[in-house]
Amino acid sequence: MTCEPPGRDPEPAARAAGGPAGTGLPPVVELARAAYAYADGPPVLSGVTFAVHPGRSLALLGRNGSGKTTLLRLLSGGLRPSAGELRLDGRPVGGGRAELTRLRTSVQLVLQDPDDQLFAASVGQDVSFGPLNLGLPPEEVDRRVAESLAALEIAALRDRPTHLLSYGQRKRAAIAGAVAMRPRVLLLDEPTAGLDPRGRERLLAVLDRLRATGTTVVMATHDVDLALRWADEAALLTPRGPRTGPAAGMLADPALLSAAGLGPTWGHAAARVLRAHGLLDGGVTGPSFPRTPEELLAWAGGAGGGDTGARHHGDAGDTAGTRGAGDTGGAEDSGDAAGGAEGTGGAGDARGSGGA
Amino acid sequence: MTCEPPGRDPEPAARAAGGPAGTGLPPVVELARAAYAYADGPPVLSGVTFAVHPGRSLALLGRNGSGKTTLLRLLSGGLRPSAGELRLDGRPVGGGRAELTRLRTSVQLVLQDPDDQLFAASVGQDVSFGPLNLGLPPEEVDRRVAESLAALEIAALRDRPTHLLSYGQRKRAAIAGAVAMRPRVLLLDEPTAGLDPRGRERLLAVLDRLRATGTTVVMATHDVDLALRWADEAALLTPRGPRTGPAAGMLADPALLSAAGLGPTWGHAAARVLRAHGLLDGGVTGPSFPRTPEELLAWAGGAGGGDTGARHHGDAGDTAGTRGAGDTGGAEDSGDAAGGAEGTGGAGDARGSGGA
Amino acid sequence: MHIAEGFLPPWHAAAWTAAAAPFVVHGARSLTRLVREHPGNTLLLGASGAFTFVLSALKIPSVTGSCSHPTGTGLGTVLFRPPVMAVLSTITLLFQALLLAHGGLTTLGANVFSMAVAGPWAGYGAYRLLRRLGAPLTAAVFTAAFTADLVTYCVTSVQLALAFPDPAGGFPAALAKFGSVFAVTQLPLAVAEGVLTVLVIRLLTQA
Amino acid sequence: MLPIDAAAHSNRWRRRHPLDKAVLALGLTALAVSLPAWPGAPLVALAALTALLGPARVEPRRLWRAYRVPLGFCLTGALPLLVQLGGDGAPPGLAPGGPAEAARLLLRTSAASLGLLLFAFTTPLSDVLPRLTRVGVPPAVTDVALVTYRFTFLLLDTLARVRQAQAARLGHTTRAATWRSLAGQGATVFLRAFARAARMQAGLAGRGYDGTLRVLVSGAPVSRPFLAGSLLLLAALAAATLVLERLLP
Repeated sequence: MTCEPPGRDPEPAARAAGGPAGTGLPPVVELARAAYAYADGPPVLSGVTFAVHPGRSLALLGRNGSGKTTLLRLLSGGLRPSAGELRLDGRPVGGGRAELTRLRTSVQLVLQDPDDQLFAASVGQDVSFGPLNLGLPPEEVDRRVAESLAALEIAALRDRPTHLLSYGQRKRAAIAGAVAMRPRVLLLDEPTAGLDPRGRERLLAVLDRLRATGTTVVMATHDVDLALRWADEAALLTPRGPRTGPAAGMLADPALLSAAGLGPTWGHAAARVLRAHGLLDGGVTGPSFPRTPEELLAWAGGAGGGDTGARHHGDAGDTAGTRGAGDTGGAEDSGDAAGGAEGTGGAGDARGSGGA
Repeated sequence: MTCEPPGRDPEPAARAAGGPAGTGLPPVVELARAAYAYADGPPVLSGVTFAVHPGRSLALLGRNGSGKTTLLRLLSGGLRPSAGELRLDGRPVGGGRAELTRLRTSVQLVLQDPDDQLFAASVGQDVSFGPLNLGLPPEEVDRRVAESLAALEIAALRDRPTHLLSYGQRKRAAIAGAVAMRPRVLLLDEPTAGLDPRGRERLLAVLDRLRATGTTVVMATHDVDLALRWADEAALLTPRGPRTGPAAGMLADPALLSAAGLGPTWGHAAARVLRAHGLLDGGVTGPSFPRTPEELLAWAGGAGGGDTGARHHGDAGDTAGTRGAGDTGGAEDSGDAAGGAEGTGGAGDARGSGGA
Repeated sequence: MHIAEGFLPPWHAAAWTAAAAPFVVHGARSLTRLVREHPGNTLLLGASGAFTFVLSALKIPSVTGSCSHPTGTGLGTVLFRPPVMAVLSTITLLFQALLLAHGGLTTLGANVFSMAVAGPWAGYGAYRLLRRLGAPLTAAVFTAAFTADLVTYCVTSVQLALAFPDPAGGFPAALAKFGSVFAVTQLPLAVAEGVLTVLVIRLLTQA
Repeated sequence: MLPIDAAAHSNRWRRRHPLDKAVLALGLTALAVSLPAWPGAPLVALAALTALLGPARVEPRRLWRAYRVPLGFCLTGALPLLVQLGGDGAPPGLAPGGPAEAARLLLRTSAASLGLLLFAFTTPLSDVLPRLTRVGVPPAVTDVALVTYRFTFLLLDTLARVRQAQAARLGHTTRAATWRSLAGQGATVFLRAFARAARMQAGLAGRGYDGTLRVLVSGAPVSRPFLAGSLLLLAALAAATLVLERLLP
């Protein structure tokens, strides 16, 4: 591990994190040198600058206690930074009621535990809470409720009491409540926690559809494999502040992952091994790493087994999201190329401290 | 997918599940043709036969709602089966107080949410609850409290109030409460849910140490990768009942995984791809599949990069547990061999229905 | 509206403690009986006590512009009946004294008498009466919460007036003085608590 | 989450036996109530304040935040003493002895409250509740109090998050929205409390729960020197007050 110092050099990643190359759009919401400390506690965040650009799927990664939830609450106006400022469309958000309303119709946060968000008697009533508070006329409220329930694939649950729902259903009902506010940015705190593999697939498919309709989705998680699979941008919360950049590149950097208290991803590890054996640079096209075990198997099929491989690839792509292989390709390639050989060193390192 | 019917044939796995070959020890606790239904609900489990043999690490896998928690509660005596029976050391457990006490000193269940178990104002007080209920003298209770807190690495938290602990600390406090009963079998419901990678590593290390001191550990989870990494025996809850067998073999069977609503594991996928390319049968020794991305990278190093690989392997093995590479090897090989080519088909299948 | 620590002269404090004691002891007996009937009742009663505590931490907007806290005893007394409520409210009052510095230990007896005994019994009485007369649930619940709150405040005013009689007008004048000082905050609060209790009950019965 | 509770758990006197602290702190409160307010209350207040900020090392800012609560009540409660309602239709006027009596009341309450705060800031309820059975409180009641304590924090947590979720969906913009939010808070906390109780019963069953919540209470024994010192201090304060009362105007 120690024989490969370049693997720990954060510079390449820092450069990658510098600018959200590709989209020229200004951020919807951003924190500038923001700090926050809970009452009588040490600061959770300090000097944090963080921007959410439109049209992305951004994964916010970090250990428990690294400040992911606090960051999301600051972005959604649930907490006010003790220093620095929050900006919406470039303008500072003050404490005024009108400003907060503008923020909350633009940015919505969904908490980890759906039971904290569902407080009405039925799913439909709960989802109507936000639109009613916006002062919309009843027909419009009704339309929004129907629309958000449909978006979350729970239209049939509209009249069901919330406490009779399964965990996955409650999770989707809670998200529907936020979606009914028609936010431009949807912040989700550990949305897949507690879901089984199928529930997770369904939720990811829903999020991809929301994204296709123009909603920017930010997901806090500590599942690096999920982030690699889902996000096109990643922000790693390290003790020295968040580092943002293209997901594929960021999550291939073992030094960065280790700094954030996380380990390497299966997808990158597999890609690296296959590349080390010259298997990836050859005939395989498409994304430069597998997003799921199924994709990995499909590659094996494609490289070794002939026909079936291609078909499986299609299958896997179906649930892996609506993103084509191409649209994140550029970023991934550069990230991977930089991280190639050094990866192993940093990975072993992360592991060592994890087990301590 | 449809061109490979043998891949869906459950027969090989059923045979594998037949007997816990290897240890001749009779089960500590078992359910025989047990059924259970919650009030006004359809049966969650029916005709379930399930045994926990001593000295294992058993992963209980299934979708949300498949009955994992119910099964654990039946095994721990928290619920009484509506049909069939629970046996401890081969003898049926009735509702008598002495029998229940015998069961409780043998089998302990830790629920998923630690707040469902922590009732007392401080950690030490909470852990003392079980031993006091056993009627032990104060000095012995004190000793047991100290011992279980030490086993869970939270001796320093003894006087801390439960409501000021972090989630990971509460989780460990809840487990300490069960460990203080000195059970022979410890049942854990989703113990890693909500923990970040480091928290999970720490918990797995603690569980491995408990196992080393002779406690049988059963873990319900829907994380197949975690199960493959941690368990030497796996039970998959399919709609047709639980199927038990060596973890490596069971979790390599795509048809079985699909029947339980789960997808393939990264570890097996990687092993299969490497094997398809003739990379695993060659120079690599040790377990026949990687347990973590780090192990996978170590193999790449070993196969392609020379020296560093071996060192990483050692590192990874450190946290992967105290189990040597050899002791599950035999089972894995047979499972893998049976599932080899057909795997891809079943995997694609599981994925297809997951995304629907 | 908790009488602060040290506000009452010692003899008054002792007398109110003595007056409240029989109700609390009686409540403790029925609570012990409930727990003996079913072990789970300890947890249910603990949950009820915590619910009462947390309910009194809700911030209700009042006409004066500031926020005030409900007593939470109206809803509790309908759900758990006055004897048990006496114990649960006593626990709540002890917690409020030691965790929030609301109220006190020497004044605990006086506060228990007004908030854990007089208020809940009056509220429960009003509720039973209205239900017997065929009033709808919401009306009965509103009246229970309103009455419990109002009676609590009246009893507190009596307690203060007895302790600090007017130099010229004696007890009646003191009652008028204390009554009017606290009426500004307590009357709107009693209405607000009634409304809130109805809304909560409606949500709960729908669910 | 509750500042006094959090401070108590990390206080320097945390490990002292609750009886030590009860004798000193509640003894001071009792003296404040029963001694003549002048000069008894200032002496007691001084002693309590010295103990709080000195050996117990309570943070002054935290203490002040907690102290404001009883002071607020006291200031409103003392107002009526300033006014006199004459009988027989005489117009209300300033009470002759009013300001003096209000001042005495203010002194007494401030001193007594400091005594209470000395106990509250040094003694977590977790150390008190299980010991209440030894002073005659029925075990069923202390058990319920123990569960109430634990659940209170869980429910306050829930309440905070529900509020946060409601605020995000503009739950406090209009009067109607505020009431909708409050009803949601009350109902959610209620449902959550009972769901928790049911789940906790399942959680405790395996550890032999039979209706009694036995816990091992550990900690330092009662300190005789501390008790003796406390009693001596209380006696000295009482004596000083009675002597000074004659000397001072």
